Amino acid sequence: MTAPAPSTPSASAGAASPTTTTTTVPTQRSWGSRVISALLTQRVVLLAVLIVLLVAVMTSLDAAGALSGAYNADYLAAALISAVPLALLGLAQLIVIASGRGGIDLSVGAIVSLTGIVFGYLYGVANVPLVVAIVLTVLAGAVCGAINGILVSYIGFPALIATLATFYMYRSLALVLSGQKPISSPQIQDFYSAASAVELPLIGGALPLVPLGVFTFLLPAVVIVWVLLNKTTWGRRIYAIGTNDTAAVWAGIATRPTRASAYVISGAISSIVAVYTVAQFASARPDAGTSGNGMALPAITIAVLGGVAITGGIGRVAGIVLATVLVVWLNAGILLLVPGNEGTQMQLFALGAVLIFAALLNGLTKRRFGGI
Amino acid sequence: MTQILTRDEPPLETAVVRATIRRILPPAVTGQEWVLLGVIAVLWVILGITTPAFLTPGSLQPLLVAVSPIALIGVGMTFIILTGGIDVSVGGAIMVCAVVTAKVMVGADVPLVVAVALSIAVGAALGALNGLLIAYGRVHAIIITFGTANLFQFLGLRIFGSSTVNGIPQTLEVFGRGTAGRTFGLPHSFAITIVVVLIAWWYLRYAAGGRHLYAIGGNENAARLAGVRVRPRVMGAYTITGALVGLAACFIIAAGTSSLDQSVGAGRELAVIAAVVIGGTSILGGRGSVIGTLFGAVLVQTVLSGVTQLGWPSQLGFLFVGLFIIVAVGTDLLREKARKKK
Amino acid sequence: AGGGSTGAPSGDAGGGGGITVAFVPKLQGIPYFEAMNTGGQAAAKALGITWLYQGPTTADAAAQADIVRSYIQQGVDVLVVAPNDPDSMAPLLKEAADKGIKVATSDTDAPDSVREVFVNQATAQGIGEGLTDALMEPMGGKGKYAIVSCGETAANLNSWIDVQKKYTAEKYPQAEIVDVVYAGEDQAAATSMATDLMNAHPDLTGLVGECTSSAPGVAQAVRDAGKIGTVFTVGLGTPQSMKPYLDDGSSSAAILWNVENLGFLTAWAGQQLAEGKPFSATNKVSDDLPAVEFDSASKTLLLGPALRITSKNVDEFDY
Amino acid sequence: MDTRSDAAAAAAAPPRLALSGIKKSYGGVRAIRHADLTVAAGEVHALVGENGAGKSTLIKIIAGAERADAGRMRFDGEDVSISSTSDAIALGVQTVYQEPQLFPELSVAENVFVGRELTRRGRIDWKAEARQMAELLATVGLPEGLSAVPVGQLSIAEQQQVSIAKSLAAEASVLILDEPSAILTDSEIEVLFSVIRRLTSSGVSVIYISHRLDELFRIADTVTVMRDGRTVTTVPISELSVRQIAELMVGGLVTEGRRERPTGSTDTVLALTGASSGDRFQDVDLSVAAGEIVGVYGLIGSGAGEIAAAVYGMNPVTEGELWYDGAARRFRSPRHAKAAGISLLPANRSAQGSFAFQSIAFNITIGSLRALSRFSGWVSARRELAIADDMIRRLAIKTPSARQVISAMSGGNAQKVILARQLVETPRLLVLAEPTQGVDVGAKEEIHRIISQLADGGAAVLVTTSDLGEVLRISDRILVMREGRIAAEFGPGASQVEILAAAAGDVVAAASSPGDRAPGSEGTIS
Ligand SMILES: Nc1ncnc2c1ncn2[C@@H]1O[C@H](COP(=O)(O)OP(=O)(O)OP(=O)(O)O)[C@@H](O)[C@H]1O
Ligand SMILES: Nc1ncnc2c1ncn2[C@@H]1O[C@H](COP(=O)(O)OP(=O)(O)OP(=O)(O)O)[C@@H](O)[C@H]1O
Ligand SMILES: [Mg+2]
Ligand SMILES: [Mg+2]
Repeated sequence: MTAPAPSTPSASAGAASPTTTTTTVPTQRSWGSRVISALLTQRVVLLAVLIVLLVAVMTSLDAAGALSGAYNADYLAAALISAVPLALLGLAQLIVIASGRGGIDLSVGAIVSLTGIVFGYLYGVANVPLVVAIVLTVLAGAVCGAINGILVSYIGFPALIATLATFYMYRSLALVLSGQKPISSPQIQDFYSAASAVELPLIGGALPLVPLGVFTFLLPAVVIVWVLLNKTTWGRRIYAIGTNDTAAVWAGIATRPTRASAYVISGAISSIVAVYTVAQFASARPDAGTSGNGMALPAITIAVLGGVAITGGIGRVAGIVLATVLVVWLNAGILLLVPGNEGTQMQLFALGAVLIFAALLNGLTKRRFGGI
Repeated sequence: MTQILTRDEPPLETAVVRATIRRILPPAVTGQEWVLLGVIAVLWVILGITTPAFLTPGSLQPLLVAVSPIALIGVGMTFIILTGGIDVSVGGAIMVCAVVTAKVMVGADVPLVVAVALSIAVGAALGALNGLLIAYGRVHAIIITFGTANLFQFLGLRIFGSSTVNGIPQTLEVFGRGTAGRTFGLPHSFAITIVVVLIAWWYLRYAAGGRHLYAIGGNENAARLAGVRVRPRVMGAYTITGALVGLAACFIIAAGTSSLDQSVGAGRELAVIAAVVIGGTSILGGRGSVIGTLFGAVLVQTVLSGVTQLGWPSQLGFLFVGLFIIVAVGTDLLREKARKKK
Repeated sequence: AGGGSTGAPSGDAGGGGGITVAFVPKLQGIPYFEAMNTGGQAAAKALGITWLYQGPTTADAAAQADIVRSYIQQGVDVLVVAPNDPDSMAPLLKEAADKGIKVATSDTDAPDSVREVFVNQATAQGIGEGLTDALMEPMGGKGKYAIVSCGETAANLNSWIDVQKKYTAEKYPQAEIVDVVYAGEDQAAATSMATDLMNAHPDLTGLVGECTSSAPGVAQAVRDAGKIGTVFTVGLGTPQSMKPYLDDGSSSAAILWNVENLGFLTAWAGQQLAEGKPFSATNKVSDDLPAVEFDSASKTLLLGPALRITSKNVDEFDY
Repeated sequence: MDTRSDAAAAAAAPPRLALSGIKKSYGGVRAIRHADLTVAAGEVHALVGENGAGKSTLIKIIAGAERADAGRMRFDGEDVSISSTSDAIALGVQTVYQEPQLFPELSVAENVFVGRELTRRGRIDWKAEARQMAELLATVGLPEGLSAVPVGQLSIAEQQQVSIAKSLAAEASVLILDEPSAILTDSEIEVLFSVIRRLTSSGVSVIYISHRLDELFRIADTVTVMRDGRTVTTVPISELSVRQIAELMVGGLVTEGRRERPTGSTDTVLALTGASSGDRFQDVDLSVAAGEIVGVYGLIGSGAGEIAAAVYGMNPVTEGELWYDGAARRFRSPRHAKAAGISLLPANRSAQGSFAFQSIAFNITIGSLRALSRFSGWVSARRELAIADDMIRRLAIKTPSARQVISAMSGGNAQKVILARQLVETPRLLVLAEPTQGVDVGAKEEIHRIISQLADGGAAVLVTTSDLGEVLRISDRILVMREGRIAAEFGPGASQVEILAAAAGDVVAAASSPGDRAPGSEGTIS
């Protein structure tokens, strides 16, 4: 039933000419202007440039003797350890925010706290074998996420409200269940040394010492989430419901289970962060994900900086990774550049400024270049 | 120019017209507010029976003092959320206002009125910055205010200068602390809050500007097309919130001790948002009320106080706060669904 | 792995003398740690060393770890930490030690770490008993009291509370702890919780503010309720923040130690470590600290007994 | 002054509104290349043109919703610059936009007065508003009790009437109506016309945009034709015929007329017997055989579109039966209908069809994710591109690449992309709701050709449409819906008059009643 398009009078007369001019513009543009437009409209490109810029500036400051320590590969590699939980939770936010309808998960930090206690209890107190304990912990995280998912997807709560409520509840439960005491039994201590003893053959003397967690937790998670979002029909459905929920229904997509599953995955990722945190800190703390400003707000900040559109349907794994690296290396650099308390205060300023700058830049260019 | 409809006929004040007026007036008190009032009443009765001290002035006065800053900022936050926005930077803004106020009171020894006015001005300036970026920057409010939250915290910490402010004079007592802060037993901070809530209620119900907030939240583009000046209105909502944050910062200093440290304001943004959504304001914009917000704040504080007074582990309090959010918003959702079905 | 891990002390860290001692507090900007900083700086001047100080803006283990990592990168000679989470700090301290940095803890210990010394302000026993005794004095050794603590998980606060519970039960059988509540680092929350406690227990006659934010909070609550003289409070508060309450009697006493001296001792201990000098059983540190004891079994330097600050001696401290 | 010089002054009076040399681009899209428009006081000025010709953009510039890049605007002879909607409103420009611009949570009364609340001493004068509302609602033909109802609870046609009421509430010198009639019933249009006549007689100028060319002859004085971002001509409407206008719009000859195709088999794929769906439609009997195109014609709100939704599982069939492939079925959701081999092209492209900032390939394949994978759940980029490229070729979609985002496409091409989505897994039953709404003549013709080809290939096709030309052109059989019921059924040779009469409720004029239907349309259900 293939047939060549009949040339209709209307198509030939006027309408065809604007079509050709608009569509051919990008290919005709100079290399330079294409780079600028990519920089302004594609967050990943902007972030990559910012990272290069940061490293270049810091290295030259270093060479000029303005830093109190060397801003070298070893330091940057070591700093990546704080990227692990941040990027993981950033990925969790990516999934829920991309799923649309105002998706967001404020409860991730509380799930880290709660499932960390679950893991600490299972592995550290009840002597459950490690693999079983991890599986059960992830299951617990998935259940926490499923509660969010049901509230949001099936009952119709705005995600901000549902996860604010469960944030309060999970945080409270973590404290009550643990008797507000960290679990730091010998097993947990051993878990720490076991985790740190496994040397990857890859990281020998030649390469900077990248923290193990980057390979054992972050890299697999990044790959899995990337595959899920880009290579599976589930990922297609997530982007579809996030872009246009109504159209997704008309296209025959089961929107409710799909949206709920985004929160389930977010909860599961949070519980993996919980296990990681227990390993990193050699103790299961009931406030692991909620102390200070908590883990949720930084994770959302990372997601937004990484180019995830708060309106849903837009966001890439690479954006999350690059945003995390930028923030972590920026923070690490500031500590060497600015001594004393001003250093840590300056980190807040830098984060706020970068976030607003990136958001405003996109806001301004979106209309001109139609970017994301 | 021509008048489309003839308007110079004598006004016919029929019963039909009067009935219509009553119906097109937005309801003074919504269903959600009655429900909250009922829940609060039930809680107070239960707590009054189980812990005899609950319904005494010594218990209720501090409760109302604690409610005031949350409800006060909640009024502004309601305006913001009505327009479809949100402000997660109020915690940082509280810190800035509080430290500025405390420092001038201790260092420059200025009179109370000046200090309070300064606090309000600083808050309004911070709010205006938010409003400017949101209304003119074409970026979603949650992103901007995440950013400014960090900037405000930075600013606050710099002004604190790595120390606490000690020896804050007791002049702020007038906002509700001790006998000097009460008239006929009512803490002044709460009285001020009530006045602000009533003004805001009036504004949202009767003033064109107030109705415009609902319109903007309902359909921003349509509001623009109808000639509503959207950007100044949005900016106004954030600026007013900032000003209320400034006043609330004074309440918070007054409710604290004679020293102020950098933890002031931390986590307040979530408490305020919780009060607003429990109060029945739709996070999607276009629907909500300030009376609901006041009740929401009272409910949250009642739960937290109640848990402590019952002798339950204090960390259980927030479990109940979470549950109340789910129940309050859930019933609202279900009522909405039932209404849509009809 | 490249150049950063030479282990040799690099002189460019900070401006002053040859030895660099870096101290990472739990949290910046609170009088307690800032007073330690003051003491440390005084010591730097007196001893001819360089003192570095940088704290996180929230009491958060991960943020603290970033700072520790940057000090390792700066190649300081001695790294002293007051860990928010002792267990999580241990691996980082080991990393520092592996790079040739001398490591120590101060204020809060990381017992299972490689730290070479813990600079202890007072024993948990000393603080817990000090608080209890200070409160029991005005309460007459009997009656009900409650504790307003801060972070639910703060290990040192919890260990003091344990001591208080045990010690009260043993020494003051007629006294009873009716509740322990947690207000976080929020003074206003501490005040309102203290108020709630007084309402819930009308026969309450004592309140303990377990940390520097809740100590003035509970006193303020008593003052507001007009119960000065009926309900007595003590707390672990810094002198200047407690002064108004000590003066009007809403607080009977603050239990603390000379925090500036603690900072001084920390800096001194750092210098000893860097120079490889062992600690003796009793050390003369300065005129203010003529005889600091060292327990070689637990590798702990002890500042001395806890201090009871009252309206009489509060003006001796300017923090 | 004597009366003669008065009349001379009136004749020489400048036009109410005069635009010249208007240009407007969106990024690279030149929405208006060059537009001139002169509207006299008290006239009804029709603005016509293909989809995308730039009509809405032009009136948005007058209304202050958009700013022109270049050009001059004069009002009663004075140069004006309109930079916001409030500027335009201050000049007396009132606008009813193509999509109703209303506030769902606010009451009808509030909607009407938003932006120009009647206030007394700073507070809204609810009394005065209520009084005016009573009048306004009567004027546009809505019940008075509607004042207090939140607009979100109204039907789309009622919302359109509220929009009109809104534009009448203020003092106006120019009233702009952008396709107001598209979703109104005939009687509602009559009310609208009488309002327009009253306004023009008191000197208000009306700019009226519509695709229903025939109705222009009943209301308009002058017509301006736009093509490809330019104003082509302005003439008194009495000098033109419908056909001439259409030719000016497309810049060539219009080819109309039914495409001849073989009649379908008797193998019934879909049948509704006595089917009802709540109060959406009642007691509907219809059947579609393989290879047959059945058109359901009805004005918006008649229930035609609701039948499509019910067949596709969006709304439940509450009474009667839905037979599919000989078995009584109840599809609980589009997913279930799809699984059975039914595809549906939704009526509202932007809301129900398009995934705006996703690629064309994404948009084409999203309805058939299973086809993308060798292993279930997996997406093969190669297959995805192969499917998309095949569809782009088959439907002659104009795009440089399947990776382009759909939001950058023209209306007709975007519609083809969404149609392509329905064809990836060759459907047994294809339901098309308003398949060419908002699509211009050229693309319309192509889409009609594609539909015929699909039926030739053996698919059963059910088209619901409010476009009379379309239903006449493509259907093998035509059902006419009115007020939720089937009013009449016609064979392919039916005349426009018969169908319109049936749709409007003139049963006598209808050629055949539902009772004596062509044999074979019922009996095959076992
Ligand atoms: N919202 C939009 N954003 C960006 N570009 C657009 C948008 N809408 C249309 N365009 C572009 O404007 C040009 C003209 O669009 P128009 O709708 O007039 O197309 P057309 O020639 O009528 O095509 P068709 O016959 O398929 O409807 C096209 O190149 C299209 O890609
Ligand atoms: N906001 C926009 N961004 C980009 N292109 C736009 C925008 N609005 C309109 N266009 C493009 O401008 C051109 C003119 O559109 P306009 O809406 O004025 O057409 P129209 O004549 O009203 O069509 P219709 O009959 O379908 O309503 C089209 O190509 C359209 O795609
Ligand atoms: Mg077109
Ligand atoms: Mg249009």
